[in-house]
Amino acid sequence: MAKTESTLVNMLLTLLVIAVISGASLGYVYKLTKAPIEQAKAAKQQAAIKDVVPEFDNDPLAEAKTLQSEDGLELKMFPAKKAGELVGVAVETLTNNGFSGEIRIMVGMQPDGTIINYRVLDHKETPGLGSKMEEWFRPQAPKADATADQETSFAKWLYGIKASGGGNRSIVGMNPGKNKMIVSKDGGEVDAITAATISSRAFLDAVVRAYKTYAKEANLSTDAVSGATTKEGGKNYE
Amino acid sequence: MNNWKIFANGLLKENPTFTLLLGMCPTLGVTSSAGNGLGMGLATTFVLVMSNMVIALVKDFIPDKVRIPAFVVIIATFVSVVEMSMQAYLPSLFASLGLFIPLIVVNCIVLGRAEAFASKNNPFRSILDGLGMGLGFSMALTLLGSVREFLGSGKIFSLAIYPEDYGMLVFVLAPGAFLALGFLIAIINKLKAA
Amino acid sequence: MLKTFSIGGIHPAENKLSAQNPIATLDLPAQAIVMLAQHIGAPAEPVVQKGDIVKTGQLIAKASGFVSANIHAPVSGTIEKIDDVADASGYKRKAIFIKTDGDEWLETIDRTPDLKKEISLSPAEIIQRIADAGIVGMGGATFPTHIKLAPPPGKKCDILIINGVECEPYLTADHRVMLEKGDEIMVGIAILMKALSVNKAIIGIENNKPDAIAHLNKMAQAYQGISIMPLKVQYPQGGEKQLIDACIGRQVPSGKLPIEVGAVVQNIGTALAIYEAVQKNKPLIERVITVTGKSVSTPGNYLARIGTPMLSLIEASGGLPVDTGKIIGGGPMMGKALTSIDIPVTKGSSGLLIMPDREATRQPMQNCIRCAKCVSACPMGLEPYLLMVLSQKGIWDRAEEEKVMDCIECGSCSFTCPSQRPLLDHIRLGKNKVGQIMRSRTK
Amino acid sequence: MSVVMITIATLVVLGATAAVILYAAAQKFKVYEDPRIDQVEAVLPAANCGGCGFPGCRAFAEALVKADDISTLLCPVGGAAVMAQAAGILGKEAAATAPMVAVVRCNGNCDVRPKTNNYDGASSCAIAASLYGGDTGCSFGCLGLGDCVDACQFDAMYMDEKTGLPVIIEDKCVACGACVKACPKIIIQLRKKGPKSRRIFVSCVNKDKGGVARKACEVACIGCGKCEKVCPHGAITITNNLAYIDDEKCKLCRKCVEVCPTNAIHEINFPPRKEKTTEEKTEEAPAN
Amino acid sequence: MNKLTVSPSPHVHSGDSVKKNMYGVIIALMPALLASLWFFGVGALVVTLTSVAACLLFEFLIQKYLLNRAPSILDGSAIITGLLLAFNLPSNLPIALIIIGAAVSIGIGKMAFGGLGNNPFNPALVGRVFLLISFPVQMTSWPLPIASRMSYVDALTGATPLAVLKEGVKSGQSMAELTEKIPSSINLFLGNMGGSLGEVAAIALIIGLAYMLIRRIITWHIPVSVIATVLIFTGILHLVDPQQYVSPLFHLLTGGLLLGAIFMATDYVTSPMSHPGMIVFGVGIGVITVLIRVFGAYPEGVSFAILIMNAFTPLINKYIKPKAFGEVAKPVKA
Amino acid sequence: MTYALIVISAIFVNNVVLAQFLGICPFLGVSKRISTAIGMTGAVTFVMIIATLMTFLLQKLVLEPFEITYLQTISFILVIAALVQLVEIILKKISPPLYQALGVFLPLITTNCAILGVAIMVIQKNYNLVESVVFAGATALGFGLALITFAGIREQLDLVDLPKGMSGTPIALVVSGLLALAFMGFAGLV
Ligand SMILES: Cc1cc2nc3c(=O)[nH]c(=O)nc-3n(C[C@H](O)[C@H](O)[C@H](O)COP(=O)(O)O)c2cc1C
Ligand SMILES: Cc1cc2nc3c(=O)[nH]c(=O)nc-3n(C[C@H](O)[C@H](O)[C@H](O)COP(=O)(O)O)c2cc1C
Ligand SMILES: Cc1cc2nc3c(=O)[nH]c(=O)nc-3n(C[C@H](O)[C@H](O)[C@H](O)COP(=O)(O)O)c2cc1C
Ligand SMILES: Cc1cc2nc3c(=O)[nH]c(=O)nc-3n(C[C@H](O)[C@H](O)[C@H](O)CO)c2cc1C
Ligand code: SF4
Ligand code: SF4
Ligand code: SF4
Ligand code: SF4
Ligand code: FES
Repeated sequence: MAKTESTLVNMLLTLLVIAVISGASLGYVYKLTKAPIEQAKAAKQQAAIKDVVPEFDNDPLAEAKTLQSEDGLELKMFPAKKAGELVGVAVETLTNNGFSGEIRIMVGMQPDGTIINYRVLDHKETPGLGSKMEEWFRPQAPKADATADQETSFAKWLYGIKASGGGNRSIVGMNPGKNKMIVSKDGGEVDAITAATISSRAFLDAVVRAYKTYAKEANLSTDAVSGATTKEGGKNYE
Repeated sequence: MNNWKIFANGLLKENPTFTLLLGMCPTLGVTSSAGNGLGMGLATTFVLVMSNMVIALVKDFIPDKVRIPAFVVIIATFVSVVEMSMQAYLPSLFASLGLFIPLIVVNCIVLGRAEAFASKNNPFRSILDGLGMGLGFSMALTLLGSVREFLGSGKIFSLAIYPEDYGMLVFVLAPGAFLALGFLIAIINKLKAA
Repeated sequence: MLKTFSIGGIHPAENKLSAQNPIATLDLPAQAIVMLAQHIGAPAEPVVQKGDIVKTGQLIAKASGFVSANIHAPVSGTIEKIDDVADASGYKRKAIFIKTDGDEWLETIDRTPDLKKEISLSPAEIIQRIADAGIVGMGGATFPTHIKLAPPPGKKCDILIINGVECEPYLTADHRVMLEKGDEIMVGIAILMKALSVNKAIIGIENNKPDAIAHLNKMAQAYQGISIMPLKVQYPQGGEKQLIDACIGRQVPSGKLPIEVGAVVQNIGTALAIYEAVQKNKPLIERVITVTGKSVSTPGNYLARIGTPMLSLIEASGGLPVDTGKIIGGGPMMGKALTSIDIPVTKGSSGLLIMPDREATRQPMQNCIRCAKCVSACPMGLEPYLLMVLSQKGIWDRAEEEKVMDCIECGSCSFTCPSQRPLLDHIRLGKNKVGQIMRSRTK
Repeated sequence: MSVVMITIATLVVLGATAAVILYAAAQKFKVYEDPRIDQVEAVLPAANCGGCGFPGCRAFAEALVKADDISTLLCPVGGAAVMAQAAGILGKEAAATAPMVAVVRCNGNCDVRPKTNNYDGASSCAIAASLYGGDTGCSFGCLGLGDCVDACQFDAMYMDEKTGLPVIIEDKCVACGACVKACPKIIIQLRKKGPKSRRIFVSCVNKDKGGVARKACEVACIGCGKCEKVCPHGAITITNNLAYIDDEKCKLCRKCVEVCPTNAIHEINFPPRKEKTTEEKTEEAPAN
Repeated sequence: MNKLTVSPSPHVHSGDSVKKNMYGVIIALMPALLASLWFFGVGALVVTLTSVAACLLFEFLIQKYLLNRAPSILDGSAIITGLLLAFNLPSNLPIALIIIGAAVSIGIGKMAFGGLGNNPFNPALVGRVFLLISFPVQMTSWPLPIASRMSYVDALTGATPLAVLKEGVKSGQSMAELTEKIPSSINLFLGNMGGSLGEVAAIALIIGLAYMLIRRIITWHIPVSVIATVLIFTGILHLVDPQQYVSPLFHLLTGGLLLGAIFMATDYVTSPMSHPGMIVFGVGIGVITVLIRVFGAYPEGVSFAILIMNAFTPLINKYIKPKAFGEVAKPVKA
Repeated sequence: MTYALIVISAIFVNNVVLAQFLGICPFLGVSKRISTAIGMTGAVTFVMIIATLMTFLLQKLVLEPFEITYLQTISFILVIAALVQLVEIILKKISPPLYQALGVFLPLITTNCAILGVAIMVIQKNYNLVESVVFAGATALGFGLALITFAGIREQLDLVDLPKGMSGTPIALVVSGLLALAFMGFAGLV
């Protein structure tokens, strides 16, 4: 079959036809996927909320409230209620002090600010270092400690694996209003991730920011917290 | 060339990654784990097969001068389809592949095959070619991803082989990507020569 | 601090074994083999035929072309033949063979030993006399001197520099000439000054020849405008660009001749030859040559006729040592290794260096470790390591950009390289090739 | 407006604008480039060896397109087939070329050409040649340092360790001439490959007088003139004490081979001769 | 008569060799090695021996079995790589990691390019940075000097002065508070502080420098320009705000600055060829070192600075040429 | 955020090639000679700035108002492809020397994912117009920095004898890896 010649009209026509077909199919696919995409986004948020607060029967997404933190960042608060009573809040918080870029965390608190759990939503920290925060600040599964102890001294000599620092890693059960939630290096109560102090500081910064913002909203005391973030004397990351 | 050869060509002889060195960005960018590599590979395969097919179908209607723009639009359409579907149904994979999904558009393999093969062959052969090339690409990405994931964090497809603390972190990061691919190609060249 | 040139340089072991041995006059050879190509430029044309009888000093071959030089009979006798003979490179070249039959000189030559001081000829006559006498640079390059003394139009010479550096290890001929022929040299310099119409001349001498410096200093009192400049010992100070830089601080630009900065450089031996030619009418038929080497039993300096076989020089110094591994015409840095000793003395032969076996061969070459020692050593500010690879890989355009043509082939780079790389071997080839390319471009 | 409509509209507008602008620009800023250059380049072998005398295949393609008469141009790698293709594209006549092959015109191996000194410089024929005549008495012969082998891009040469001479692998040689250019002694020459790859040539380039040459090398051509006399086709000439066989005139009768007192004349790919004992046998009809 | 040897000129050689230079450097490294043995005892010994042995072994294996060349492990360069790799590691680094480092240094840093003379990056530093990025935990735990002489992997650890400083400044402590925590200058000079094996004793490193300068193994250009740049740059910062920026002397004596400037920036293979080029190279190292130390994530930046400037070396070589003869021809009297 | 931080981040810390893996094909492809690397850098800088500008406007003036951001990929690539071709056509005519220097790289640029990548990234990062352009320019310079140093190393490696199996792509990748390793030192600078 002869090829279509390269005249202006032919060229235009071809491109137009292709554009129309492609546009139509794209529009169609868009329509098809629009709902699932939004669902997927919502599901992520909802799952995170579910993870960090006690069981609830309301729709926290519908009751969400946008708050302004002291330093002007926008945080989202999702109240979790059971039978109309507030059983916890999930606060989507963030920090810009990470090793590389923003870190977003969903922090779940009891109404008094005691931390129930957290979930790291988004971060760009180094895999294997900063990324450990996804698990680090939770209570250790007992099994992990056991294997750590079994690490023979030969393996240690050969490879230098240290029993993963037990200590005070977990922030669950702490209350930023009462505990000094900064890394132990800076005089606080939380042990930083080994070799990732920057990420740890940033993480705690975000958690404390969530608390402070929520506390202001709920009129809780913020005395103990005051010093927590001011020590971040370095410089602003992105 | 018989059909099997068309298909196998992309898998081995003209493997886009190891011999043609096309599409290097995703190759290096998403292979921090085997799973990501495979996901990216399959996404690319889909685009390759579909665009090859469509281009082979319509090639005779397209005037020479607008060949490239027309191909690009066709490819971009399929990429957008992949993009949206993945976002809808595989959100976590989409999150880890990030920017590299829309960048399939400029992946030289896709346009390259459209130009070099689909615009000269019938749809069936073009599909086979796309499939061969795509799977070759997927294979390479999965292999590289496995090597990096294994060396870097002691896992393959997230299955722990040895404790993560023993891994060489650098292989998960940018320099490790280059180094791993460099030595992989050297080894493959050596095997081929032998 | 003593002066020296400003870039690079090395200090090889001096080994001036024969410095204290006075110049001895060598017996006439039974047969003189006079090469027709003893200078830079076109070979001379024979003006004699087989069977002719010639007197010492008689013209036997005439300069052919602009850059060329006359050649005279070094002995008296019969022309045996004009035939091919292997030169120092093993290539066959034409030579005139003279069967010696005594030493009967042309009558026009003044053979008295008296010093003749006053210069009666005009500059043009001086240059003509030098051309007639077949004088070429005795410092190694054997460039016909009369051409050098006639600066191209528009260029003006304002200073004459006499090269008494003798920076090559082992060689001592110039040193002895300065000690023994001081007066004649002074007059020779005065003649050169007149020919170039300059009123200043500097004799550059390295500080390892204090006796020569003292001796010439004393003599120079009597001459207007001639001064002695002691220089720090540093190879290749004798290179003319380096010497000009050391003596008067002017640097000859890349690709240019010394006259560009108003200087002309002549060797000590050349000054002596000029004295003899101009004042005594004696053509260039003999020269001083050092025979030396660590195993040579009596190293010495000899006044030998052109055409004398090298073998007789070696015999005069106690014969060829049993451990001879390499024989070099000239010094160890720039001299040429000989394929055999069956070759005659030429106008450019400044020395014969016999190296023992153990020093004759090079060590195996290794990878370049980029230590930059060759770069530091190069007196021209080049990058020898790079020039070598470029000419190895045949990248001639870059070699030209990297100024390969500036290399003076001093060998400092090869000398220093800890990896024993044959830098100059390759660079020289690069120079040849790039030179060819440049010439074909101007054509 | 529905999503689909907006989508289509946007794409159409974008596409149309782009197309119109590009078309207008293409018309306004037209630059002519001969499309045949690409076509010709496509048929060339892309070895970029420079054997054609141009700095690469593309340059050669340009030259072919430009030239009125391409019969003097040749890609030695692709040979006549490729030239015919190129000629087809361009509608010009290609030169009919006889296949050529490189030959080594020196046979002075270590046994017949004794060493007179030890070379100790950089391992390169070009460097040795610019230094001196060589490590044997023959200042014309092969220096054995392998510049030619290094120059051959087609692996068609190797140095024979026993003889110290280069050897050409006929089947691989594409007659690009790189080795000819590389040899500082001009020992290698491209010659007609000949029928059944048979050819005869003088394997020596020594111009010294007979005695001198003979002393330096047992198999040197001494310029005795016997071959010149015996050749019935006038293919042999002797200049500067050296015989040369013109491959245009040589009819491969092999008479010269037998008369050469130093065996300097070589025959290649001929069937082995029947007994070479009697005088008559040598007079036999040429094996052509 | 024997057959004469014929070669192009020159016919004499200085007698210098690769081996002489390399063993010269090894000798120059000895004072620093002794100092680190004194401060870190057993750990230093184990790390150094493992590193050197592993480097030699990998060089041998790769040359013999992968490149099919005659092994030349005794030319000294692999020993230097081993020593300098060890000098850049903490003295409690476990054996397996040292071996990985040596494999990377020799395998990727050097042999992948064909061995001595071909590599664009400093092999020891390639190994070191590879380890640092792969095993940040192990690579940043520093044994205390003297106190932990008799122990190896279980040594007592503490921070390096630079790390103390970086942490301190980040968490907003004043310079006065910090100076209390930092060893005194004289201790820094003698090397009584935490850190990598070879970077602790300034005095020992300077002795090595003097030795190499006297034997003309290296020239002054690179070490001097690196050190001067760091002094000037940090000096300016210190003058601008002494509370925020520590004194230049501190920068000079801590971390790997001297080790890097004297032994690693000077590596022939990976540094520029011309003297002006060497100075540009040195200044570049100085500037990048200070940038990383003061503004970057890492407390120490010498290794990275050298590697980064290694990358620029070919460009420096291409564009910064040695001063050519006749370039600045003095004006001639007309 | 100041522009200086954007610039330092894009050139050193988050270098497109060495940290983000964009534009690897031309990085490996046109890095054999320093001079071509410089030409390529010029071409990329030019196209990247203009392309980012155009796509930014397209995004803000068309895609977002009409809520059709899912057309981002397809419309951006159209704009970039057309732009590159336009530049090529015009350059060829009005300045043959510039075309010789830059134009020959233009076809390579269409399939250079750095261009599209940057166009998409400035949208993701929520930059304003000036920030976007600064970011595009700095990214191109970062590309140039990596490309030119890399070309320098490759030119030097051309003059040495590499092990057989390593020459070509493997060594190029190893050098890139080491370059990336060195550039990690800039981490945290911003
Ligand atoms: C490639 C690389 C990635 C890193 N990523 C992180 C990170 O994600 N988070 C972090 O806090 N530190 C990270 N660091 C380490 C920091 O540079 C810094 O050394 C550390 O955070 C502070 O040290 P410390 O925790 O041992 O006190 C990284 C280091 C490297 C070499
Ligand atoms: C080809 C050539 C041309 C020369 N032309 C002149 C000239 O015109 N005038 C002049 O004074 N010297 C001329 N010279 C001589 C050089 O300046 C110089 O004296 C000679 O090459 C020997 O110097 P050298 O031993 O330092 O190399 C020429 C030399 C050569 C090789
Ligand atoms: C490296 C080098 C070293 C030289 N050494 C000397 C030397 O020691 N003495 C000398 O007279 N000429 C030496 N020359 C030759 C001079 O450059 C120059 O040709 C000579 O002095 C000119 O004088 P002439 O023409 O009278 O020979 C040397 C040349 C070179 C290139
Ligand atoms: C002065 C000098 C410094 C050296 N520095 C180093 C170094 O820092 N790292 C290293 O691996 N090798 C070093 N070497 C050894 C050797 O040059 C190096 O391994 C090469 O880079 C290998 O090609 C040095 C050698 C010398 C002479
Ligand atoms: S021989 Fe040439 S390159 Fe070598 S040092 Fe002398 S002038 Fe420089
Ligand atoms: S002296 Fe030798 S090893 Fe050193 S840079 Fe020059 S060539 Fe290379
Ligand atoms: S042998 Fe000579 S002519 Fe033949 S292919 Fe090789 S280089 Fe070319
Ligand atoms: S034929 Fe020529 S190039 Fe080849 S080895 Fe002999 S001399 Fe060298
Ligand atoms: S895939 Fe990114 S430039 Fe080719």
